[in-house]
Amino acid sequence: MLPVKRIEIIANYVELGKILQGLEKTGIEGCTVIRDVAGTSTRDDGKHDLAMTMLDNVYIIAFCQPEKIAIASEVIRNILNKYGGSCFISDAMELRTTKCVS
Amino acid sequence: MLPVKRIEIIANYVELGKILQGLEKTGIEGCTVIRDVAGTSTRDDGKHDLAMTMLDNVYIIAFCQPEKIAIASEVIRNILNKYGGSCFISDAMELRTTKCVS
Amino acid sequence: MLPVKRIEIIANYVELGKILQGLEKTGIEGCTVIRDVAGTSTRDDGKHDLAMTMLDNVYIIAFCQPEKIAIASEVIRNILNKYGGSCFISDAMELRTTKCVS
Amino acid sequence: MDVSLILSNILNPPVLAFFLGMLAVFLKSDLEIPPPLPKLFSLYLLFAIGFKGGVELVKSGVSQDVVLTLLAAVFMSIIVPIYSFFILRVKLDAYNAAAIASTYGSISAVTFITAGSFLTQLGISFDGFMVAALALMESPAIIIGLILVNLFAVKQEKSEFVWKEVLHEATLNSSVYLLVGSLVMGLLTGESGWEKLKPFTQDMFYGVLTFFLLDMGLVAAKRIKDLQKTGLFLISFAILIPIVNAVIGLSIAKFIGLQRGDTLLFSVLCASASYIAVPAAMRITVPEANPSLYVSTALAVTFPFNIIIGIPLYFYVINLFWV
Amino acid sequence: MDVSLILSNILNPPVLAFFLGMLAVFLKSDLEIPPPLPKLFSLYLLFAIGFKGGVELVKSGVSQDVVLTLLAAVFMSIIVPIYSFFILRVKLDAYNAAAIASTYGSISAVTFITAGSFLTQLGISFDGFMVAALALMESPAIIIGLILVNLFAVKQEKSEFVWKEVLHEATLNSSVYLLVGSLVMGLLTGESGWEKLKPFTQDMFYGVLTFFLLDMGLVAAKRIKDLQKTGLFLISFAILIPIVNAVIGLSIAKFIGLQRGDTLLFSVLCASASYIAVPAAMRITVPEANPSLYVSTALAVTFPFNIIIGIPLYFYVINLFWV
Amino acid sequence: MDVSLILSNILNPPVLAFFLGMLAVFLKSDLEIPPPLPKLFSLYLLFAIGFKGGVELVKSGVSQDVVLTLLAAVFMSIIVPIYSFFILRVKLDAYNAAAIASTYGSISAVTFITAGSFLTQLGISFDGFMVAALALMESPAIIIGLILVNLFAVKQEKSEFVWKEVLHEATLNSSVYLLVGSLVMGLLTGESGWEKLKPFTQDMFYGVLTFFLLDMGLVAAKRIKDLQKTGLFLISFAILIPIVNAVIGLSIAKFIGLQRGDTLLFSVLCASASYIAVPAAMRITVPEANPSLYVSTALAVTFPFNIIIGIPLYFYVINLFWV
Ligand SMILES: Nc1ncnc2c1ncn2[C@@H]1O[C@H](COP(=O)(O)O)[C@@H](O)[C@H]1O
Ligand SMILES: Nc1ncnc2c1ncn2[C@@H]1O[C@H](COP(=O)(O)O)[C@@H](O)[C@H]1O
Ligand SMILES: Nc1ncnc2c1ncn2[C@@H]1O[C@H](COP(=O)(O)O)[C@@H](O)[C@H]1O
Ligand code: NA
Ligand code: NA
Ligand code: NA
Repeated sequence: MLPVKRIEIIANYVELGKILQGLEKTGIEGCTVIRDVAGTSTRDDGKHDLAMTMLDNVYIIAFCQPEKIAIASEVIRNILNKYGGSCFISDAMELRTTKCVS
Repeated sequence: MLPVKRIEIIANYVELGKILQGLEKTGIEGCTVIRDVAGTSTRDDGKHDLAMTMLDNVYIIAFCQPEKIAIASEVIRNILNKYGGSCFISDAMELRTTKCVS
Repeated sequence: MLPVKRIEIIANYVELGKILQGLEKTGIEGCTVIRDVAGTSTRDDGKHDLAMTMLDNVYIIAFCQPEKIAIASEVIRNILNKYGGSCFISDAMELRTTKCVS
Repeated sequence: MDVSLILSNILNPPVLAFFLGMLAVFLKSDLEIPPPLPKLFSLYLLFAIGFKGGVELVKSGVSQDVVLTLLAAVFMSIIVPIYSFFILRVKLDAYNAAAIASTYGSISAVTFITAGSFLTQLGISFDGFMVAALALMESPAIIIGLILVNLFAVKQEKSEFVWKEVLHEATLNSSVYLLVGSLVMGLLTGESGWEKLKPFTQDMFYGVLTFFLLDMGLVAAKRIKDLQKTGLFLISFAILIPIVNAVIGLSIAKFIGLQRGDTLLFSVLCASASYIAVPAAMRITVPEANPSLYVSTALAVTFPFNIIIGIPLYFYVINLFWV
Repeated sequence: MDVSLILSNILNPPVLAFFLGMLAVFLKSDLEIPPPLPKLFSLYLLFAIGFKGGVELVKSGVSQDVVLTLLAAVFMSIIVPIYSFFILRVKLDAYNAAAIASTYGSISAVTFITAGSFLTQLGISFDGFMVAALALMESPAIIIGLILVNLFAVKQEKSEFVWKEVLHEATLNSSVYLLVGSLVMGLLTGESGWEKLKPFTQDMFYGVLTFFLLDMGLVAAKRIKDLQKTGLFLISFAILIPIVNAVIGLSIAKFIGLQRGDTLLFSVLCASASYIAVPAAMRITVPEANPSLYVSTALAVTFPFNIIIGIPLYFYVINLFWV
Repeated sequence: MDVSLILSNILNPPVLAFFLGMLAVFLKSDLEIPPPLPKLFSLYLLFAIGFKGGVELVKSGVSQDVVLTLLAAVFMSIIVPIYSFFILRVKLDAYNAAAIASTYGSISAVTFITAGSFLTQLGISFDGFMVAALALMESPAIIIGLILVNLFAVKQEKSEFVWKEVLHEATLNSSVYLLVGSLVMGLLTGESGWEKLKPFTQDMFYGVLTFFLLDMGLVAAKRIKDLQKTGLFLISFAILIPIVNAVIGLSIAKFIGLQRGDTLLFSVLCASASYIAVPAAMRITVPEANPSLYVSTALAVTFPFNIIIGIPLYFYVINLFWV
């Protein structure tokens, strides 16, 4: 088993494309996208986001090698600072199968 | 990057309102809700829950400051003890953007 | 609060049945399934998976006792080696309610 | 009993679709109606029958028949859970007995709708106010269930809070709300609204019902495995009590002088059990009860029984009475 | 003003469904149209009106009326955000003023569709080219909003990149794209395509609109709480500016000689505000603006106002003019 | 070749919607049909053609034509993957060759349906039993694929387990199951069931097909990028083999004396390639094969080719033969 980092990003649907591009640019090629998640946030406007079924959020999960975190954070921070959204990073282990993140 | 706690709650759709209220009461204002998740559980009745498309579960993820965990656990435990559902807590780091959980 | 392991598996929808059976065989009875997640992967074919709405992935989350990880990894690895898909393992704490994973 | 009645019920696209769904599970086919589409279908069906009921109510007006039927409806949904409770207490604890009793006191809208399409096929008419009876019969059983628990089970918690919550759930859950709401919409817009919505609410109805019953077949079949734990007592209860309720129902209908079509619908309301609204409420009212008992019996036994055998059976008995 | 006009607007299944949705939120019922179904309904409605517009345009041909109407449409969607901006600057900063101004310069397709069904109910015809006007009026306001921000707000970032992105969003967002695409499909297939799609795009239309407005009622009511933070100034703006825009719109329509039905639709286009396309674009154009201001005013004030009072009101005024 | 045939195929709402979907991807519009709606549409289309086929089969009865057609269908779905395999082995390894061969031996229901709507537009009839041929042609190619792998590739695993699983997948996957199930429903309910479901399964058909092809356009266009890795050999194969298969198909149809409409459908069945059922089975049968090869060729080359050029082309050739 191999240590990896889990990057979780929650952002508005309209930013999905930009975030996926950002991840790819930093060499993070695997990721999973959950659509139509609802949410509330501490930001002023998000308090009733559950109401906006038309502009739902997406939840993006990407596992990557720990070395890539530094540069990935930079790229993601730039995108989220501009358009809003949250990002959290944590530790995990990858179960090695025939194909792995590294 | 700032250490935070990830709270994951899986519960029946009918309890969503109560859980969101509970979280808000303890000062946890940001959270993300994934609807229509299916599940099995060790409890007697849950074994074939995948069959019940009408009473699907929700998956709630909230990242919060570590200090809030103690009181939040209390509140969530009370709700889940009464209505069922599971809650798991783990560590994560928040990527600081213009708006953060703390 | 009790230490548990979080197992996250992302695989194609057609393998869901086999993975659930595999988990059950190793004594992991609780799990949550999120359907219709999209994804890209480093494997050749997955690059444009976002396009294949008909063969979407599932995201399976199971929290289990740490002792079960060894045997569970074995079983999951066998399935994923054959059919593809990724698996990640991390640490969490369970909030003890009336019913718990152990 | 007349086999041709059962056949004419079964050789019906919606009922055949129900079989097709069950068979898919038994053969382990991966057929599924992906969520949230079953929810959409059920919203559609509730809206369509509510709206049609409202439109017809505005045409017929509120006669004595209407008032008597609604009173009978409330009466049955109060009395059924009470006697069911005492029957169930023979083998079960108070929590589970109360939960199952509530389930059988309430109704299943899909069973009602299938009975309606059975009548349509035979060319027998029924009245719009039966939809009002349907709406009225969903909730009282939930409240009776709560009373039963408070009377016969030892509860430590303060029940005031629960009362408020259960009352809210009983009267404002989405299916009651949509049914009543669309009935009122039908009342307000009448014939002119009907004309415009007809291609949607009337012409699509049969097809959507077919797809919905396909999904119900899948769901019911998956629940059948749960019946192992349920035991023979509950399975017999789940087949016999609908017949008992239907017979009481049709006697009352005969007594208050309903026409044949309405009588079948009233019997079916009495005979059917809820597998959505009540289970949701019971998780709040009696978390001590085991959902696999009350959901599985209603969904995997009573629902298929009514859909396949119950409806033609009750109608056969009605025809005996009416001659 | 004629009360019967308001009533004949309200006693309409779609508008009643809007009320039903709002009421569900106020009564805390758990009614919901689960995602992504509202998206499907909105795709359907856009496709249906686009296709019908195209088919009718091919029948009528491109007359002088068409050209004048389209010019007027572009003119209004440029001029409305400009004067709105200066009105809003009285109380708001440049970012928020620009975002709200754009919102009101653009249009709400559902308001347009509801006005169309209001006309159909009264038996008043309107032309296919109004759909082209609808499509044309979505985007210019977004571009004007970007210009306003660049002129009147201090932005540190290089705006070239934003320009490209905003232009793309403005012209190729899914609702403009589908509307224009289905209009072209209508143009190309004409009467023969219409015959085949009619049961789907025409007969279902009213029912889907009813369900969609049910969802809009839920969404609008949930947004109403946001209005506390919005302040009286913005709420008054959200009611008064549509009236102003509608009156300007109908004057122009009178001037270029449109018929009554088209005039109502044109006024409604001017009066309505966007709550989907523009908010999505504004998150890119002016991330500094607070979305709860521009979404809530458009969705929780202006949209219900237009649906319930605005449409019959504008029509009443038009009738005064036309006599 | 007659250009008007191609035009009358293209100027058809479903085919235009396919273009609209592809164009949306090329222009980077954010148009999408959110999941799980495409799944609903495909369930609907399968149900509708299966049910209609069953109803018509009960009217026509099982003649010699029917038996011969079904035999020819099975024959083609066995023979096509075998000769395709040897052609593909020229450039590819045994795993990928077997997977792609299976893909082309099986069929695409949507291509069949589009051909049906092409015939309807031209006013040419076809028979209900063609749907039975469609159902029969889905699975054999999967089994042939498994045999080819076992004969020509070195597999270390015990294949017994795989055999059982692949047979299950081949015969009970949801599309075959629903198609056969609805065909049987049509057989059992006949004309009376048809009357009731007609507004749903017939009148909506064209509209749902239009929306489904809109989504297929999006999906196919997104796959086009994959073709870079695919190489010229496979792309040529994906265009030429359908033509070869269609010609063999129409010769057989001529030989057994089918009428014109049925001949086109039979050719299209032979010419089309599966992009759902077979890829799902191939992940189990030959995990060693690269899905981007067999999915992309079937979806991004052969499917659009058949929809746009293939159908009118085959029909043109048929008309030459039939004169
Ligand atoms: N603390 C949090 N925990 C979980 N999800 C969050 C949290 N904060 C924000 N979110 C999600 O991120 C979305 C965007 O938040 P924001 O960028 O603050 O508007 C919200 O709608 C939530 O779905
Ligand atoms: N160990 C677990 N890991 C992941 N999900 C679980 C686990 N246990 C329960 N769940 C989820 O929680 C839901 C409710 O469980 P319960 O409260 O036990 O009925 C189940 O349907 C599952 O979706
Ligand atoms: N590094 C990763 N992080 C998150 N999800 C991944 C990752 N790699 C693969 N996935 C998901 O797993 C699916 C199957 O991947 P694969 O088995 O590589 O074809 C992909 O479509 C993604 O949804
Ligand atoms: Na009952
Ligand atoms: Na406007
Ligand atoms: Na073929």
